[in-house]
Amino acid sequence: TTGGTTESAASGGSAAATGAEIASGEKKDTVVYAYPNDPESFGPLRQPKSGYSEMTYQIYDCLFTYDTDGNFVPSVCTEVEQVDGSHYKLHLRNDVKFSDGHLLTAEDVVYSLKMYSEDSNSSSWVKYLDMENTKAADDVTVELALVSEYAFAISTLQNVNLFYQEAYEASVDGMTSNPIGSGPYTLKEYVSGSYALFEARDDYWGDKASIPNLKVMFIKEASQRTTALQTGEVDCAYDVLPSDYSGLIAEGFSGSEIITDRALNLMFNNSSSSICQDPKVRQAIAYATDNEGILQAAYGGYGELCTTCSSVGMINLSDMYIPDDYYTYDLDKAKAAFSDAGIADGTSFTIMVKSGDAATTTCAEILQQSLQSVGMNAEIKQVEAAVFDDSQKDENSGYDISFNTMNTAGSKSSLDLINLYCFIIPNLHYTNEEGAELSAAAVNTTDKDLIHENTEKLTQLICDEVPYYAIASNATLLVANGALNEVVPARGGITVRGNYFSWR
Amino acid sequence: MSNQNLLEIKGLKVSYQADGKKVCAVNGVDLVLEKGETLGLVGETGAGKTTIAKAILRILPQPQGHMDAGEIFVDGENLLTIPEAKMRKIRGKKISMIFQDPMTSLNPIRSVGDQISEAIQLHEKLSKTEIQQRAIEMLEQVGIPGSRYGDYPHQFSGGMKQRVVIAMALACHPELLLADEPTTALDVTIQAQVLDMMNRLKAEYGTSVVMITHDLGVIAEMCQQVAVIYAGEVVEFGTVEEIFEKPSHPYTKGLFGSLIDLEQDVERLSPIPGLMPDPTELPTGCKFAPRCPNCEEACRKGAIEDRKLSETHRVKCLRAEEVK
Amino acid sequence: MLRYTIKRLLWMIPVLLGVSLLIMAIMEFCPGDPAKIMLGIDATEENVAELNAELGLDDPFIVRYGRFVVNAFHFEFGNSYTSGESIRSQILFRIPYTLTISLVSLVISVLIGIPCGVISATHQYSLRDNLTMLAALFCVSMPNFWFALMMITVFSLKLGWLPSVGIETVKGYIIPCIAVALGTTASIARQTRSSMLEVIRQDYITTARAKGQKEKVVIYGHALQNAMMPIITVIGSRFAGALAGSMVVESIFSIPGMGNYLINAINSRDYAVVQAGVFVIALWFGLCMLGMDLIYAWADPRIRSQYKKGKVSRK
Amino acid sequence: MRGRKCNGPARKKKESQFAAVMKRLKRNKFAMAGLIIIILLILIAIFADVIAPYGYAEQDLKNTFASPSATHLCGTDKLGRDVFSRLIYGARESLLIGFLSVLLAASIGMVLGAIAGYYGGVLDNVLMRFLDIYQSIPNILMSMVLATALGASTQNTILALGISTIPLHARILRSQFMTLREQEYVEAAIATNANDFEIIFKHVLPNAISPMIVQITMSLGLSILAGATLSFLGLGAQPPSPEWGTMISEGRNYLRNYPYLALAPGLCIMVTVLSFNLLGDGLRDALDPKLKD
Amino acid sequence: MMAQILEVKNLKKYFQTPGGELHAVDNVSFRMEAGTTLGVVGESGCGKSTLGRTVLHLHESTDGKIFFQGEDITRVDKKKLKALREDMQIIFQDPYSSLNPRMSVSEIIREPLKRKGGRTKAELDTDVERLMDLVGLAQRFANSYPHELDGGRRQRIGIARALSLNPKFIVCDEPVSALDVSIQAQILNLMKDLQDQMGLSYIFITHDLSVVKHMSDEISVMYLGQMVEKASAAELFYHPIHPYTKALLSAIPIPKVNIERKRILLKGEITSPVNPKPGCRFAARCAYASEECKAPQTLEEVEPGHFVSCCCSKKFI
Ligand SMILES: Nc1ncnc2c1ncn2[C@@H]1O[C@H](COP(=O)(O)OP(=O)(O)OP(=O)(O)O)[C@@H](O)[C@H]1O
Ligand SMILES: Nc1ncnc2c1ncn2[C@@H]1O[C@H](COP(=O)(O)OP(=O)(O)OP(=O)(O)O)[C@@H](O)[C@H]1O
Ligand SMILES: [Mg+2]
Ligand SMILES: [Mg+2]
Repeated sequence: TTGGTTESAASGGSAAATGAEIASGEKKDTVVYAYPNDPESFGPLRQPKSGYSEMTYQIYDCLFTYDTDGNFVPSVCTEVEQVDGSHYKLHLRNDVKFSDGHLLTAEDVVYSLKMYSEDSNSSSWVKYLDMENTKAADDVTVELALVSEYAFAISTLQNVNLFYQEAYEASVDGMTSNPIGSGPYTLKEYVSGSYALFEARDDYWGDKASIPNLKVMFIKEASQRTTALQTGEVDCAYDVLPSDYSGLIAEGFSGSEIITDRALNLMFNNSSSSICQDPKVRQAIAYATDNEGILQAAYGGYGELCTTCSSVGMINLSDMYIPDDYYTYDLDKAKAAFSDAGIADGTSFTIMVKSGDAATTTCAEILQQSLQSVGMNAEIKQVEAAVFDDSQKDENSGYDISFNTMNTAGSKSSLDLINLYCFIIPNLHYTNEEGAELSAAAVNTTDKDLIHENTEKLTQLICDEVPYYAIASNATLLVANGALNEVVPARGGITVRGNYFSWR
Repeated sequence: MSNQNLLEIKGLKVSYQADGKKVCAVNGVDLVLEKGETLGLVGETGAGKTTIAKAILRILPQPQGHMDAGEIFVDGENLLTIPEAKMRKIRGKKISMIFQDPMTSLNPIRSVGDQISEAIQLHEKLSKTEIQQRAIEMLEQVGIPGSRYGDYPHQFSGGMKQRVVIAMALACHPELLLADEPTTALDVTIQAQVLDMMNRLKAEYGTSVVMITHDLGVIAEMCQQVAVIYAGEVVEFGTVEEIFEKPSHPYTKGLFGSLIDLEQDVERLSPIPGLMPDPTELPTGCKFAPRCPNCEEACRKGAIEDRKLSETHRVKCLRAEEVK
Repeated sequence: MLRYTIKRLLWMIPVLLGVSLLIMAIMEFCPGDPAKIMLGIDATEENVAELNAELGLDDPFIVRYGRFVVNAFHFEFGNSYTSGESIRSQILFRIPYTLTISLVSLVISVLIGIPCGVISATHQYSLRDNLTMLAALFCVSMPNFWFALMMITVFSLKLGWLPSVGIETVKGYIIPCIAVALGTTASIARQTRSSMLEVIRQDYITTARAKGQKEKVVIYGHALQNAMMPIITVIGSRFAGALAGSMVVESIFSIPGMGNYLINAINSRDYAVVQAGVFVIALWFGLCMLGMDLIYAWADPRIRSQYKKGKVSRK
Repeated sequence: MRGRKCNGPARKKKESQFAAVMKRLKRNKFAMAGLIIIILLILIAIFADVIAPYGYAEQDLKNTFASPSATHLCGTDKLGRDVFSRLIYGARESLLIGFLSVLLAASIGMVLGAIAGYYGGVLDNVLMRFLDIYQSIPNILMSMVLATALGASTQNTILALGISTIPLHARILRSQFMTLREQEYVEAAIATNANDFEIIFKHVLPNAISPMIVQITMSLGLSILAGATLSFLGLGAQPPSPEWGTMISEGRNYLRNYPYLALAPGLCIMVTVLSFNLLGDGLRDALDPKLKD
Repeated sequence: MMAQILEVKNLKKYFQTPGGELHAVDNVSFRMEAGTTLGVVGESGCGKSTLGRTVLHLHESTDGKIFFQGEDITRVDKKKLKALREDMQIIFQDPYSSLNPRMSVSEIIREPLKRKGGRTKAELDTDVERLMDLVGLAQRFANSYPHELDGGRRQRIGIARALSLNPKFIVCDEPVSALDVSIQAQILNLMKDLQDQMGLSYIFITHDLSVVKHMSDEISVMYLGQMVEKASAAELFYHPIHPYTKALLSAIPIPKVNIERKRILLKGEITSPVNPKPGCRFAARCAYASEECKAPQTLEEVEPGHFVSCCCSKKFI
């Protein structure tokens, strides 16, 4: 997937601090933020790790971003000029300085892109770039060349961290622990597994971050993030447990439910699972999935049920994309569909989930129960997080159904669905020639109408075939000390803004 | 109470609590010991010899051991009534004790010199060097070179360890030495050395000794007075001549019958039949009755009173005079 | 003595070789290809192969083992697969945290455990004895992670006295240390009691009493000294296991110690880190065991003289 | 020489060893309490289906996080499952992990220990050096690595725990064998033409069994603890398994509002392990030959 | 002339210890006639038990020869050893550690019989009964376990076990040292009775000189692995020659009052048998030691039936 960048902010947040201990107006020097995932590396090249980008965004600048409504927000790059279908010009600021004083030039941007394209971890973000012909025209202009016309070309560029050659080469470990970027913060101290301390830069080209010192504590356990919040050890906690949320709000903390485009997906392995080859079976399973129960039990009801195969967070989610009935929980229909497909009673399904992931495990347990009540058997197979993706990809790892949380989109457009098709379907071993053609046609163009048309057809296809079933876009709960005023989640779903509490 | 008596025990009763049962180890023992003399306690395993000695020093194992009755006078002072702090002053100073097994009576991780010094330091107000001097002197007294002061018990042989234990016991020149089978664990040649040495030191310091043993040979050699203990009672008490030449209690006689006479060859020995009674369920009346060849109805009833055969000789047997 | 020490140090070499081999062989069976895990779901076959070659993971087992061993004896473990950081510096950075917790809790355990054990032994079968030993049994029977969670519930959540996570302040060490100390204290108390019971029945204890020695000195001077051997064994083995002794607690409290490092490495299949970690832990274990034997010799003249005669063969 | 105690009248009636041990054990109230609890637990584990009011995976999504009440003695969890029933089924899981892993470890360990201890020499040396290596890796770490290699599941927890505790049993039996084969009654048996088999199984093993019983009882407790630890770390039994460690791990998220979700399984572990320890302690005393005389 | 039952020639048993070679039995030779008792005395650690065990093949001898009933049994195969062990038995000192605590009295006695085979269950039962009667154990103890019995009874079990295979020859390794005098006397009587009834030959090991005198026809005195003197019991007691024997005898405490005691006090104690120097091993403690004693000593017959290993023996006769 192309990284979680888009999200819509929702309710709850701005509840002005009641019972806050810090009188409003008083500035806190250091804000402590509890975050579940340790990035482990601050190097600029992207790591496929959760929590990585949220941390590096503070240190590295990117070219540009998109706001919550999908609008272009300039950053180092102030303007993207399309020359033709496969050529663009990026216009850069001339006052961007790295934390060691080096002035950012177009050469540095080209170098960063080049390093991305050469790095096995990161190349997917720039794989459509023709690096041979991508050049710095002058200090503030980059001439971008694409291999061919490509719908995601520009939107995925926002994931590139900017750095420069001398600093990168001078560092022994690829700037893992001593990053030099041009972002609003510098990394002061990093104790892996424990905390990272950021200091706001005075010479940042934009507005100086309003929090001078930011300390991120890596606390894996959700319940302990809440505890730390309550004991005042941290000011703000990302992803608190639904079961703790309302209690915290009642205690005077302010909170927000961040509904990102993360859809919870139920997936089928089609190519190898003998049972799930048949679309009827997949439909039956979709009917047997108690999406409301799951949202309640696994996510405390925080989130939105999916009404179609894409995320409810998708901005231009037109009616055309929403079917009349997206497999509402109905055990009778499930049973009927199973018998229709000739699946005998007592057939055993294997549901695969990530071990240690409480939410998806809960999903699996609920589905297991439902399947049992329609006469099927189900066994839950836990696979360790580290090898989960691998097992899911491996058609021979013996699962029929798997639960995973996935971002459905890389941009705020109808491209999301196509994106999904391109990135998720291959992992499901689902092959459908028509679908492949439709998505290819949509990807390799920049024509909006064509994209829309193809997306509509694809939606129909996926809703009928159910290679995967989207359950809900669940919310990530963010809670802050009430005194930190307005908490506004921004980029990456974690950045918070406010009078006293803002990140970027 | 005669002034000459250093030690006088009256009606001592001691029991142990073990496994929920009461073990009557000592059942009314009366003993006297004059100054400068040696009293031998002889009896079978489990007769209660060690228990008597420990009772004198009030070091019965806790919490099992319990002093049920009796008085123990040393120099006219009842040891059982004085406070613990005062008793501590007496232990090691006025009365000291040697244990049966030299292998285990020395603290294995302290040097022998230290252990002797400890005894001295507890009772004498001397400087460190004086104490060490005295300890070395004691070692040499028992025939161990002073240079071995810093050596550890495991570096000594059994006989030497027993000497160290004796040196430790005599370090503060006690008036009364309780020697609990001091040579039982040793080989005969070593036993001879140790006994010889004890006699010498006893004479030198004028110490009175209670000598516990089950070897009648040792008794004959070392003691003036003998008490024969059976099932926690003194069944016969007298001078060594009286006991050896006119044994009057059937048990004492049996004991002599079990011995091998080196001068005479006999085909068969004449041991006492049977076993000592279980100390948890002692018979009423004479404790020896079940094994006694001359037992009568009367022997099985009621406590048996001591009979005086002479001024110094008493025996706990109803038929002491009749059966010869 | 010196010869013995050198002999033991040399013996550690084959042990360490064996440990590395064993752990490497086990890791070999772990499902999951580290390169794939590092590259994530989007990686192509070529990327994976490339990375495998770069990390030397495509070499045969024996070659990798040899390389590891050679490097390990230079105390060089390369870089972590997942973060790219130098493993050596990470380990050196983390050991102090773990040792602090282990040692503080060990000190707590000794200070509480030994007196409790002694009191129990000297008052055998008394109410005090029964209560102490029952309490000790409770402590060894409790899962320490659960105890830690309960402590958090009470002291962090309900009372708000102590932090629930992190160790920036001294306060942060309190719950982790207590949680780790819990079981150790109980074991030490139990061991102390049983070896004291054995010792106070010995003749030399009665001998010391018969000398007129004060009861306190008899118990703490003579008896405890002799009872120390098995207690030292318990303490020593806890000390030797110190680097891995607080794993679960570290993970609960997000303490950046060795345990946490290893748990993460195991979970993310960072073989390089697991191997290095186990190697270091085994090295520490070996050194501690040697240290413990030397302490035995120091504490017990009987053992000392055996070393001198070169008569010791390991049990 | 070396006077020995030989009192006590001879008893006539035949008293089996077992009866004698039981008699001594009965005097120890704590041990009896432990034994009774263990027997109860075993019964609970066997008849879990009968006793438990609900199935361990039976969900009621409309009644999640119910407080303890008459219908749900220990309340319900996030899926509305009856915690009390899960605790009951958990006994089955935990005891299974305990018994099977100890069975595995003890049977392998005892064979190794017996061979090493009885034959000694090179065999002993090789084995002991191997165990040296084995034991340089702390137990918990070893079982974690093994559990990872095998994959997380109840069976694999049993395997991992079993394999990692082999040395414990091997060492104990080895030292027992080394002491016992020097005993004079073994020599007497040799003198009356006993072969190795008879010596091992008739003379040495029965006498080595007491410490082994104690050791096994104690390690049952330890294994249950270690199994819970693995489950807690996500390397052991997996949901929806009601293994107690897993339940604590699930319950830790709800400590704040529903502390009983973690408290109850923790107490179950503690009581179970405590019972094994109490029994082990009691057995140690009851089987101690020193107390026989 | 009685038949010779055992002859030992230059028997050696060395143990390899970390400190060096331990000469537990060094060059011991003797012979004994059937139906007699050879007493072996000496201080603790002088190799008495090792001698007994080596003869029985419980230890393999390092060097030397052993003849049993005229047959060389120094090296025997398994089958022969099996047969041999039915003829040669041992009774141990410690009636506690020599009985398997997990076996009942009847099981202990039955075991060797069962192993020998050729008996039905009923025959086994009668044999066990017979043996128990023989050693004076009441039948009511058949199902008791050793720990329930006193030392004397336990020792009787040990004797019954040794007798079960009907041996001709028994090594008695301090069978009464752990017992009280009265019990000791009971056991000694029993052993003598058995010898008379069954024509047994004993090697009677002890360090109690009065016991050995009572039991033995011939006595040999050991010192540090070597035999220093051997003679008939009476001869040895009335006419000891070796200085060590003299000291040993003089050290016995005699339970008589008013007798004259002449002690020969030895200096020091028995030293370590590890890598001993050649020459008389007793020289270090001997009052008569001279240069000559540094040469190796041999056991010589100084008077008929009286063997002494001392270069100065002529002086002491
Ligand atoms: N700590 C104890 N607990 C219970 N019973 C004991 C204890 N100590 C001794 N007894 C019992 O008390 C009785 C007398 O024992 P004591 O040690 O005084 O005998 P003894 O005459 O010294 O025997 P020995 O010759 O074996 O030394 C014995 O029956 C013994 O079993
Ligand atoms: N298996 C063995 N390995 C090594 N040394 C041994 C062994 N058995 C005996 N020894 C040594 O051989 C010497 C003689 O021992 P042995 O047991 O024969 O003496 P003993 O005369 O029977 O002594 P005791 O009177 O104490 O029984 C001793 O120094 C002893 O330490
Ligand atoms: Mg005694
Ligand atoms: Mg012997």
